[in-house]
Amino acid sequence: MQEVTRDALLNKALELLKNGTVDRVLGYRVGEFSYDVTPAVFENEDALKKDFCWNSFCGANFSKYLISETAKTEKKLLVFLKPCDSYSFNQLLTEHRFDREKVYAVGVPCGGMLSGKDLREKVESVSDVSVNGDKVTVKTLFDGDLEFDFETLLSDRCKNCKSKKHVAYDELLGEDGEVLDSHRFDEVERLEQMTPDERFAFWQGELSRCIRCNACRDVCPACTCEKCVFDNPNSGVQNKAAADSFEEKMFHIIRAFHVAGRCTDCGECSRVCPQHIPLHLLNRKFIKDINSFYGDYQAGAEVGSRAPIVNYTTDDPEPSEAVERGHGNA
Amino acid sequence: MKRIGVFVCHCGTNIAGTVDVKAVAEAMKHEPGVVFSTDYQYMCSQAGQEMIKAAVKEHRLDGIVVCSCSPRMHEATFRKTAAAAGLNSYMVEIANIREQCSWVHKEMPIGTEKAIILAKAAVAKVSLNAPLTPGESPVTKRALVIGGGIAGIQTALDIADAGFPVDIVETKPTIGGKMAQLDKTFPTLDCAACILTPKMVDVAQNEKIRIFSYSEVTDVKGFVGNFDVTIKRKARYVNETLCTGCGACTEKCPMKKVPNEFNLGMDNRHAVYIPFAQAVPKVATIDPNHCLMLKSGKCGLCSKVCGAGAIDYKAKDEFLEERYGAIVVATGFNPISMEKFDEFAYAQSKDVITSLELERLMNAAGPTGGTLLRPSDHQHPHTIVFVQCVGSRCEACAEKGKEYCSKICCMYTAKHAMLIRDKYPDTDVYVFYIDVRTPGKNFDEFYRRAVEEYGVHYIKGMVGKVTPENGVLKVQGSDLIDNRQLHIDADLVVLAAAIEPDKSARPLATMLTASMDTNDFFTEAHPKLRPVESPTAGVFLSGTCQGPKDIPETVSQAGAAASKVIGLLCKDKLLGNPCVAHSDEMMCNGCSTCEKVCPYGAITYEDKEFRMPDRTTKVRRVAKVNEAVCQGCGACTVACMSGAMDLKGFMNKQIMAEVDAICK
Amino acid sequence: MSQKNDRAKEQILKMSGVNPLKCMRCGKCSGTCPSYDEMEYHPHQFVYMVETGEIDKLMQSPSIYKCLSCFACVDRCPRGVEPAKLVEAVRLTVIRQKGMNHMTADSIPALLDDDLPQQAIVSAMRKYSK
Amino acid sequence: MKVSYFPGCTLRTKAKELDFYARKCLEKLDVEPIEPDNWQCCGGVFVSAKDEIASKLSSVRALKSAKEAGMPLVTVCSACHNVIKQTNYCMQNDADFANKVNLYMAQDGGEFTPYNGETEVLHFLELLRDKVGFDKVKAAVVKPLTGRKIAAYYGCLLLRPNKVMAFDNPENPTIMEDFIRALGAEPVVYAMRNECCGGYVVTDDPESSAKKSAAVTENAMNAGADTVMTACPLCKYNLSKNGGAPVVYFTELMAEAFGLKEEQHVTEE
Amino acid sequence: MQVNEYKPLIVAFCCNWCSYAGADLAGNNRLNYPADVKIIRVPCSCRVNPMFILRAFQRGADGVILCGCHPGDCHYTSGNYYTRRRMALLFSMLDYLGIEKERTRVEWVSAAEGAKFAATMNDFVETVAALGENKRLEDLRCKK
Repeated sequence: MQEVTRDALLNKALELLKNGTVDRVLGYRVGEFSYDVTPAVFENEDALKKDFCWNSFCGANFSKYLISETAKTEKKLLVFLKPCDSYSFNQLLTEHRFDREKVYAVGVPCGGMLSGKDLREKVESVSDVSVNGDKVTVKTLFDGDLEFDFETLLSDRCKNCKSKKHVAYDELLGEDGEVLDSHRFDEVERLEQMTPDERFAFWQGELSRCIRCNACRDVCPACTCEKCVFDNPNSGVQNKAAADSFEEKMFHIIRAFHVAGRCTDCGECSRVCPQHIPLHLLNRKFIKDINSFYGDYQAGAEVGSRAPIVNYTTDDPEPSEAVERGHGNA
Repeated sequence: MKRIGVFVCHCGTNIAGTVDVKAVAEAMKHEPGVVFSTDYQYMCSQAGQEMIKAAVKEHRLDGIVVCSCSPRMHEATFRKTAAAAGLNSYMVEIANIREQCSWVHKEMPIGTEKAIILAKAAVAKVSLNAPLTPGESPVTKRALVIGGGIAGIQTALDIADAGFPVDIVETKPTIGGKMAQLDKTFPTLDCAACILTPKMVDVAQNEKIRIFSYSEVTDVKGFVGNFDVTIKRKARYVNETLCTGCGACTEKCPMKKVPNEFNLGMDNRHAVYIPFAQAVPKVATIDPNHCLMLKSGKCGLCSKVCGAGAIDYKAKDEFLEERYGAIVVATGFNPISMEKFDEFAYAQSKDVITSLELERLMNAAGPTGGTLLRPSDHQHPHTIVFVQCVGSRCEACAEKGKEYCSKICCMYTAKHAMLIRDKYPDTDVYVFYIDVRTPGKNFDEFYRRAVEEYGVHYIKGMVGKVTPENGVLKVQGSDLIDNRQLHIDADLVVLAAAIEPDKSARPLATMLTASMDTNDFFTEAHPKLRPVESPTAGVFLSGTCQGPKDIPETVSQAGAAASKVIGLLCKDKLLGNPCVAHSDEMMCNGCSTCEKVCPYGAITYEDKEFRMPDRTTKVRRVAKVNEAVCQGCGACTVACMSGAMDLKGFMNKQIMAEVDAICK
Repeated sequence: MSQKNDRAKEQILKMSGVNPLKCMRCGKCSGTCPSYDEMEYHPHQFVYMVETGEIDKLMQSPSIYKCLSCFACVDRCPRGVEPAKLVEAVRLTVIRQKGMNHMTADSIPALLDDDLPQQAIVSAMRKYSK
Repeated sequence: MKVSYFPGCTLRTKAKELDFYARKCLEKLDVEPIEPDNWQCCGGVFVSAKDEIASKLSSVRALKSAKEAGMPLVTVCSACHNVIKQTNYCMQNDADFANKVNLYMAQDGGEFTPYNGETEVLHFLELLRDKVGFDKVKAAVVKPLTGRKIAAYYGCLLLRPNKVMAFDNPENPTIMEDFIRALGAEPVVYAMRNECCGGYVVTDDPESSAKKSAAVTENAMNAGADTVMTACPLCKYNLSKNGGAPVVYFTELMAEAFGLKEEQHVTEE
Repeated sequence: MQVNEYKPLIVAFCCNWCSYAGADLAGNNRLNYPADVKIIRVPCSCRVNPMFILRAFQRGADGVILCGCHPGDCHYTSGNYYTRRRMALLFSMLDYLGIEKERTRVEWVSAAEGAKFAATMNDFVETVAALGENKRLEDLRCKK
């Protein structure tokens, strides 16, 4: 369900390169298969024409790359932002993590992205994928062509898309959308309704699968520390491997806490988790609590906003009442 | 590995009664790093301290744990002992085994067990202690007072009296503030000008004091002891040093219809003017909004008549940069706008006035020369209604009005009522009140005199509507005691408007990183114990910028602020608290999160060049803590997700070690 | 103190959404009320009497039909107490009882003059009957 | 511009001229009023009790139909405006109330979407001030009411409760005065312009309302007015009965200034 | 009556200016509370990093309590307001993970409230003791 085609993006990139607006392009490059998409920086027209890709598997959030890419050189970088990326983009600007002057951002509408990972798990030996309207045709090596509804392959995070509206761009391709009234907190609420024992069992089941590969951390656009506390011997919490049932809880709680008020809910953590741990449910819990205790706040909605966790009012709820309210009955 | 000594105090039987001190000392010997452990009757005694000093020398100790009473009692003592023994005084930790152990537990085994754990925690912490040195900073021996009302005047005079130079910055062309506009003062009824103007003259004549009138502070940098302040001297188009204040320019000025701010617009002044006769500095100012010469280039009369040649139509705003050791905020108050309270018909009738306007109407130097005449027709009013609490004590969420009590209205209204009845006994005076609040020396007596001797009618109730009709103000209000609605035909209605901080206070607070409450009053460092200091070191509060106050209170606070300033300026160097935050720039993300939670504005950012392993350089934004400003709360350390920000003396590692020791 | 009617009080507070404890007894509601002279109990008394639970007296008083619902007391109250909403709640408590309509459809024709607008009749039925 | 236009019961009976001239003037100002199908009476007065649901449904239906048409809801009569705007405020701010109302309305049958106060409610004067602009009104004047001294009577319904109505400064409003100026007349400001005329109490205690109305008109006349202008049929009734001042609707004055009055007259049916 | 042998381990973080002084006052007034409570002094409640709390649980604490100045009375003016937000969020998260919410607490104890300090500690110890040992958050590896 691409609203804007690859050619439109490519032409825009070529045009901006040609007229000197940008010197480099951050985009997606297709891998061995069309659903195997990786981020890449293109330095010239030829490289772009050859490898530039834009399809329904370009879900990865690129904003984090801006930190390292803009630090490398004075050259101006073109980046394409989906609505969800634009929130992370703003959040990084709020935290002074890259130089806005060095980036030219083009907003691209997004109709939801597919998950290559899910696809591979659903269908064996996929050789190619094509999307036509709301149908997806999957070519396989052995089972011939299979057809799916776009919705069924839609990646989990896109099913609960919070916004089709770009909050940052220099230029927009196509039409901008609206902030959506999503049901993203439904799952959190379901957990809140459980008994503590059920919740514990649920999380124990989920988190015990963690292999501490750090993929969630490495992909997270909010986890951009120069050095992570978990890698720092002076922090007192350095650890590498999951050694027992609590270690990874500590990791995930602290990670969620560190991104609380900064997490834009882009869902990358869960997307990349090889163990399918619904990590976004931790982040969403903080987002939901922040909204209900301190008023609605969307990280990245505007540059320079002050996150509720570094703010206060004199009549905030006490931690004891907050826990009660956190049960979804507020 | 550290060489730690542990000293367990008996405190007579205070500790030894419930804690087996020998067992504690013995147990500590086996802790990693402990090379010496002993117990003694009174560690804090001379002999006890000598014992510690000797042990430091003998066992080459570089860390000390004293198991004794609360650190709030004797931490300072043992730090001095350590210093005397040649150790850094911050290499001492106290295990509180008295207040938090022996005194609250009854059984010896339990007390002993807990004492051992507390001692272990202290050992764990001290083994990670690093020597700390308090930072030093010089003190610029000059103070800035922002605001030239009675608060600022008093503060400046007191500081100057102690021998320190002081600058006063005042936005108006003259100092004097609100008090200069008042007629008489309660509860003594002496004339405001008679007690204020001599002080203004003192300021003008004091060699230590410079007055920057018609000026404002536009930027503040630096910190306690060394504030760099930019002062904008607005162009007044009259050379201050040449002007003699003769007033010839004013007499000749053809622009006579400029509303006179000093009389709250109830009469007019000229475009070139001296606000009032006793103005300090007594120099003229040209109002560029009304001066014909400045607006159209045609006129120039004042320049022609000025014998001193002081008129300068080409004057420009000037910016001055000055350094100060301390800053006193004395920005004062204003009555709130009556715009949202027009049920009292303030906008509809000239005869509905605020109390401050009444002050001018009763003042001999006011628009009526001190005869009470109502503004609409200059007739003598025979029935006057005072309405209390207009805009004070409103619901917090109300868009109009203020939640607080303005404090001064009850008393000045009693004063007004009394003065009017005294001078014009044929006048009926009604005061509608909610409560009469008179907590001050001779205040209630004063109010009672208004009722008993002067026959002022005090009505418990509130006015709900004022209707001007045919030259009469029809006042409708309630009398709650008599349970009836009153209808009074009044000639003059006086509203006790709530007071609010001057509008200049909010941007100033931002410049000073001084905190304010929701009403824009400056917050004090401690509401009871440090009422004249702002939480920002080196910034002090004087007068109504901190909360509603009357004149005696303002003057005493002004003096208190001055004494705090003098105390600071007396020092040659400031010793900081060494337990301050510190950012590891290698790990800092430059994300500004710590800056947002710092209550003191102690954190700034700079772009710093780093050499990378591959020999390239990279510029990164990193946090920098100003140690002279940081108070060591640690809010930033938790806000910092990378752990770059840590607190000396309470490092993450140290606290974690304590946790581990306790939970082991 | 006369008899307290705590149940009615609770009902009235809930219905009106008013918190009488916010009142600082300034009397501005009664100072501004245009129907003061027609009332037996005045706006400030409504606030006070609801708080003390003296609901029955209020319910029996013709005062509840004298309020114009002009909301002057509501807007001018410095504490946001909203006395008119209490008067309304007491009135509703009365007319919602069986047979307690203050005005009935039968009595309308007598009121009609040529110019009386519809609106007056509709409003009156709303205010005076269930 | 198209707006959803709620006339209300009285504008169909005793206050036809208020409605008639309103429509005439809108024509001249390029605003097309669209009457919602099957609108019902707003109830005449807002009942502030939180548990009063049924009597507010008609207002919500009108609001909902305006939302579905994607237009602001414009009222002419002050009473309708007050009732509908207050109801809308409850729909926006009282979740419990909104929920109950939506449950009721779901029983109306047909496809149901909940209503949560999305519609913008405008009084005719607000429409002129905020959407059309008084400058455009002024431009449409062909017979300025020069020399007339008109006292605007706001009453209570347009202004209070201010938290909800947010119509103008409730103690010192200017919208009607600005309107009068736009028509070329001189506005007369007087203190009683925002006090109650006695309202519906005229049905129960005519003496009481007579007192209130007389105080208002007297204050206006003493301030030098030759005409009192109002937006409310009940105010007009009360004020006309008690005091010597001629009381006219604001739409009638506007029609006069627009030169529309002589041409057509409202006919009594 | 059955003797409860189980002794919970409680870590209490107390701010230097109010709660630590409140604890001292409890001592001065000889107000008893169980020795299971071990106090760690911090300059301000806002110095307490969620990592400290998790670490305590990880190493075998059964309950963690934070004490600071009453909101509005913070020595550093706003520190405890940040504490309040951070702990509200952290505690809600722990509860969300199924950890008994009774094991964590924030109390505001002023320097004058020695009695409150003792009462709070008595109550907290009793509450945690009733829950029994902290199995859910304990790190067995570190316990051996």
